[in-house]
Amino acid sequence: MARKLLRLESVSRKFGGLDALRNVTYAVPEGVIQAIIGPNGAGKTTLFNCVSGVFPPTSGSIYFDGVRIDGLPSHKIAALGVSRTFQNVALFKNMSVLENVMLGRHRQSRAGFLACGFRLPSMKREEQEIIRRAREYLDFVGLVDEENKPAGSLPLGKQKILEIARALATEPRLLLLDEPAGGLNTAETEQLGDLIRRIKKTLGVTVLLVEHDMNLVMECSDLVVVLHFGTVLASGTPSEVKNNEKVIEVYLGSAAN
Amino acid sequence: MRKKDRIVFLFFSLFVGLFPLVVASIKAVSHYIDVMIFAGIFSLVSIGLCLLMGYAGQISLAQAAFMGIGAYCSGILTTHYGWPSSLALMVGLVVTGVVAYGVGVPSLKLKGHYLAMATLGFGMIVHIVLNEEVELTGGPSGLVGISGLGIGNFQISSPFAWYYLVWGCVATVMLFSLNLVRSRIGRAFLAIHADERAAQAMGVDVSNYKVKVFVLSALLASFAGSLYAHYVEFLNPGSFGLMWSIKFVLMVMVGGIQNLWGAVIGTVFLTFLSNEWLHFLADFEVLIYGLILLVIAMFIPQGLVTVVATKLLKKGLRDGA
Amino acid sequence: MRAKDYNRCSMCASLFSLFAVVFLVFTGTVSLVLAAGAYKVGAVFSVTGVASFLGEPEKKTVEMVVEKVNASGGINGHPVELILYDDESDTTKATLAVKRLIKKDNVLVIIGPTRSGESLAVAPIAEKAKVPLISCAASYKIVTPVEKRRWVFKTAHSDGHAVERIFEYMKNHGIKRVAILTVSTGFGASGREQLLKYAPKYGIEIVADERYGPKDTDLTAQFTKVRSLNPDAIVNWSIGPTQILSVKTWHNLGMNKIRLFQSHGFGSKKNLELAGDAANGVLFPISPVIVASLLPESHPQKKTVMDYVREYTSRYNEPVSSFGGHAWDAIQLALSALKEVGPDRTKIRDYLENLKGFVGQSGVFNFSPNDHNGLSKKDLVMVEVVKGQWVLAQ
Amino acid sequence: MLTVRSIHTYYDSIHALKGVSIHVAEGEIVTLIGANGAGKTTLVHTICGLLKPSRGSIHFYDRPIHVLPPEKIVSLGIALVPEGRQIFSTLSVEVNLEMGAFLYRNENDYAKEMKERMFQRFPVLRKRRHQLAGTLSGGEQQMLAIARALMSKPRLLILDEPSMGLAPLIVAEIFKIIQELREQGTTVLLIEQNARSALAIADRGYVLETGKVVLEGTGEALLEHSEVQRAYLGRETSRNWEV
Amino acid sequence: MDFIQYLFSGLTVGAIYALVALGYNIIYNVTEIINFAQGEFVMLGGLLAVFYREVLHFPLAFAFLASVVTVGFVGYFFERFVIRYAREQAVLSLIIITIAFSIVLKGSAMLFWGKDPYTLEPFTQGEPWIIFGAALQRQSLWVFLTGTAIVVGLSLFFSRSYYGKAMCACADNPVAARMVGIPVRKMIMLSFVLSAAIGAAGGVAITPLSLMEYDRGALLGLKGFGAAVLGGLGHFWGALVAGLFLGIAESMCAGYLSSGYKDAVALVALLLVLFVRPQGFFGNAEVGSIKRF
Repeated sequence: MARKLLRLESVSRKFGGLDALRNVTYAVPEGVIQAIIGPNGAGKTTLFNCVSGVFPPTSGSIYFDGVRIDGLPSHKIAALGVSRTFQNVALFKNMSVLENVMLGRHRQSRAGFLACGFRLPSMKREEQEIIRRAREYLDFVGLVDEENKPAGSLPLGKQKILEIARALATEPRLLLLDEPAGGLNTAETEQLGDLIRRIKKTLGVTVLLVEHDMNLVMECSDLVVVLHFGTVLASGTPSEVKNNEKVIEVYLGSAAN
Repeated sequence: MRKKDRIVFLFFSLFVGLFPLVVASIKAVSHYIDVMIFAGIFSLVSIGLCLLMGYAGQISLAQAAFMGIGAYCSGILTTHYGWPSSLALMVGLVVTGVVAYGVGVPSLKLKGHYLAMATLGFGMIVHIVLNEEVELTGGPSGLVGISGLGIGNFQISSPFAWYYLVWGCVATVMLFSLNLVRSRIGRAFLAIHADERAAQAMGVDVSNYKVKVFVLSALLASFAGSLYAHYVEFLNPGSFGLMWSIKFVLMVMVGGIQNLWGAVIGTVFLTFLSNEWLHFLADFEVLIYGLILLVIAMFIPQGLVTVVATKLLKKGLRDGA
Repeated sequence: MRAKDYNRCSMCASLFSLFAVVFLVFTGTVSLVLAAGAYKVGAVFSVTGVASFLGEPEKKTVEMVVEKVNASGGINGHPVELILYDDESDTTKATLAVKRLIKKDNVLVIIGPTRSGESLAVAPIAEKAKVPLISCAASYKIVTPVEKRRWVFKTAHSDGHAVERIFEYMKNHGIKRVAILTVSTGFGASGREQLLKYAPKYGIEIVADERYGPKDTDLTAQFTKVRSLNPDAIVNWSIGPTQILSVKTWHNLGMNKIRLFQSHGFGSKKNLELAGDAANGVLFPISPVIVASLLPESHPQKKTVMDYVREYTSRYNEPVSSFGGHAWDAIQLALSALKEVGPDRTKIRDYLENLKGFVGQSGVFNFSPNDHNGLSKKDLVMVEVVKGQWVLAQ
Repeated sequence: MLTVRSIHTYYDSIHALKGVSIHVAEGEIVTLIGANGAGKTTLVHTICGLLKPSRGSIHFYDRPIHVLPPEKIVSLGIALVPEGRQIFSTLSVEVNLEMGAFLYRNENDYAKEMKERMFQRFPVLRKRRHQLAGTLSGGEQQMLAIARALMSKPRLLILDEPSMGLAPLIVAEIFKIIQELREQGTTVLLIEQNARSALAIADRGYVLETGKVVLEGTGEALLEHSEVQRAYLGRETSRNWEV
Repeated sequence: MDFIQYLFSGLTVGAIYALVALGYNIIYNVTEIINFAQGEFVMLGGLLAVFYREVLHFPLAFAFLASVVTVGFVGYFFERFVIRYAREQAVLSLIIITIAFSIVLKGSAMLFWGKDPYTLEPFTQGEPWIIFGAALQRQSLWVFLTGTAIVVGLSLFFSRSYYGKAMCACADNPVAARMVGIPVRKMIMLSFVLSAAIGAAGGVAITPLSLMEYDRGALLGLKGFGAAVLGGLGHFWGALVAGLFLGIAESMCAGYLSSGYKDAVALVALLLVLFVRPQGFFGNAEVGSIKRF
């Protein structure tokens, strides 16, 4: 199997008296679509937040491509090539669709205050390039026709896709998608699955996916890890996980009530 | 600059350029040019504050203090040490920049009320220092004998010269700011304003940009302060107290908090309002001023210019259709 | 650029033009109807704002004087037109008001501003425009250096006069070790400067130099510190609530053995009411106008002062203040100049500069090219509070 | 007792409920299942008065309640155990319970007595009574939220995703409590993603999808329904991955 | 002896700061709004008491009460007609709104009372007491007692009474509070009335000591806010301790260091606390972390 792009070593995170993550040790190989499943509150979003630097883990360490990233601020983690979307869609709603994606190109551009303020030729060139690339990503996700609309005016499904486009614009090596299918209807979810597969295939980006929609998870992920009450319950290919004794036991335990 | 900004800018330049020619020919308003000079100086502060508050979403109640630092650097260096005014102005900028950086780094980690409190506290400290360092600043009685602005033998003295100098600066700063907010940096500001977490996840170094825009706004205030010092040729700490910081916030808010043109229009409007048009209110002025502020903050927090512009736009669309 | 932006910008553009049109229409329609041949006198006072308690009586006095002059046929047949602006105790506004007086109103002479800060700010403007300006504020810096203040005069006593008057009294009474307390405003700072400057001249040692803010609620710490140094006397230099506070604190801490001197700003009956018994024993120098009835008949100002006091109190039903007196002096100086030399700014200036023996409210003015104030410490009288009343101090 | 008639509700300009009608009869456990974003919580908030419907009506014992503020609705006998528990995390467990009896604040010993009853039913809360509620574990917090709702002796108890984020054993306990409550005469409206458990104890159920009721029926019938099985119970294995 | 005198002076001033800080805390506890008009309530309290006493010739105790009730009504008015329409706005707008309201109050007071300072007779007459050679004014003791009584009263109110606890619940989680039947709006109203009344009580108590005029509010409000932040926003005992600390620090600074810079010293201390420990002396970091997530 390919080398490990992301490695978590006994990562824990506490909130007050709650243990959101307990000693999670896990690794994500490069070039796969990896799904994280588990009930709400199992610690999936907390795990995303720890990896992307929204807050540091209480203990343990996280390595991205061999570099230790726990405790780094999230823009530094982003600069290393980790990008993400948010569960509740964190678009900049007053900015246009295109501008949202252009912001994703932020760390690929250099122009400083003076260059921007005086519109130096270098900045103009760079701006053209930003627009060109942003349009490419909009084209990739199929939103190029909407580029002038305010992001907040799009329907939820398109907002979710736009958020992915914005994340892709940062040219990540690892993309974290937090419940991308939440609130989407079946057709939209299918398109989304298609998009996620294209992201891996065409762009070669490793995808880490938190999702409730089992169809989507089973169809598009290469590997699945089950988080349960802040710990890793099981991991493997979708079919391995489905037939895992522990998983069956725990979930049947609840269902057989 | 983009095409549509250019149209506005053209109108702006036309208006600003013709203004003194028109008012000078009418005796009754010939002094409006002096009011406009002050309005221009204040506009520099409010443009900076607009970038900070409207675009990057950070509050500052210390702008008058930064203005004071610039003004007193100019004042002290020209009176006590006989420096040329232009050099003193530069030093004022450097000093303000350093101070703003020092204050900004810890302050901007705070949010909301705490940030307001920190900047307000800093502003008060500057005010106290200006009051107490009598040897240097002249204390509360003020600093007299500041030299006018000029380079070598060329002195800016006539109101026209001052007018065009000040508004030339406003135009330049306006251009700079317009370009800035329509660039990657402006997008970063807006992103920070909208959602710091998401901005950071997109690779924007949030705290760095917050400090930078804070320093930028302080520099503009300092520059305005130096102009003020050389124009009035007298300084006292009363011009740089908390009330003035609040007035600058008000100027930005009246025009439209996320609208650079609004900041300038709001500043001009309020300067004329309090210096020319509200005179007849006498003792009622404080009350009326408070009420205007209250009504604007309550019902049109997005600002007058923005609201009027949107209204006109809607009407225009209806009529057009 | 997106559509919204485009629209916003074009709207801004139309707003701008709208603004411009409104502005021009407004400015175009304003016109001034002036009384023909009127002598125009400008005035800038702090009628509102923090210094309004100074500016208010000044405004009233000047209005009263001008009305009276016009009622009696004006000056040499010309009515006097008073154009009065409020600077709201703000330097920027004072600056603009003076510019407006010079440019728009084209006045012959300007009276005011009320306070030192505003006066210092506008002095260079009057100087540049060559318009005589008669300030009602105290700071000696307003009229010095003389070569840069050829067009600027002032009618209020310099703080130095009050300081010298106090020190002279101390010297006569064998007081040597003095503690000074000053408020951190322009008034207090200027007083402090003069106190420190003149102390050596009268052989007085300043043993403590304490300051406090104009809005402080408690001065116990400053007075305690002073008490521990055991001075012969205390000089407190402030106006407003802290002035009363200082008297009360002095009284409450049982410091009556240490004499308390106040600045000339203490001269208001209101202060006696507010301080009550605590004020007994307080000494301060004051302009004769406040204590008109106490003056001996032989005093050169007795008649002038009594006339003003009678007129003012009957018209406004409130006691006179020294500030109103400054304004009276200023407007009367201006009017007498107009009467003598007519509507010519330069002649007015020259006339004022050489005026001698002008009997005013604050004293007898003797101007010279080196002295644009024309008063001296002798023009102040020393007053003591005894059993809640003012009496002339021995 | 509760009748919701074709209500439309907007949430942040999103048309979240598009004509939903449900009813709950006295003594029933009714469950509402559906995916994230289907509008379940919006419906609950509309019933409790936190959101106002733009169209439609809600009646409780024939009284229109969609016009009332939430505190009035609570006083009529509807108590909510909100999604994500929403306990007062900076207040102690005891105070949390007392707040549940706010409507009876003028009856001297009411709160004390009810608190005692709750401590008997949930002994773990007695142990933690002086602790800040925010420091409790998830299961304990959920118990506290339920106990707090019960403090006002509601006639209708609405539970919004009570199993969220809890270990299966605790979920089982909570479902047991719900059944006990019904046996003691409290009517229950249960909102759940854990469709299998919910349908197993429910008398009737509704399936909500993008703001509309797409299916309704008895608990068993829905459990057997092929659409429900496909969408909510996992296609092949019938194991509830979705939770 | 001097030290004790400084201490007395610091305690008196500090008690006033603490009272203003309490006002901030009450409103903050229920709404998380900082009401920058708090200082104006103090000013109004003092001036109204003078009005009732000197103009309407009420007995002193009754003037005190009438003033507190009137200012409480101003608080009600502020909540009912201003805050209620603005609560959903951004923090920036709220800051501006409360500042604007304070300007309105100040402007109205100026019209009504003019700019002169006013004084009020002390609650009890008599010469100051001499303790260890330091003079303690009777009114200082009144200020101190009023302050302490209100802190104790409020602490008990918020920790013991049903309404007090319900007000805390509103601050903690307004949505949940509404769900258990707490009338959140009324609680918010109550908090404004209460904090206005407390500010007024402080204002009446200090007027005999330090006089009162229309523009005194801003500085008192600022110092009080400093004390509130220093003690940890929303923390009553913290406000008392921090208020007294600020008062004593100022007094000592004026006594032993520089009287001109005493305000600056207090502000620098405040800024350092903000930067190093934003939750204040007594704010609970744990509670903070619970709140955030």
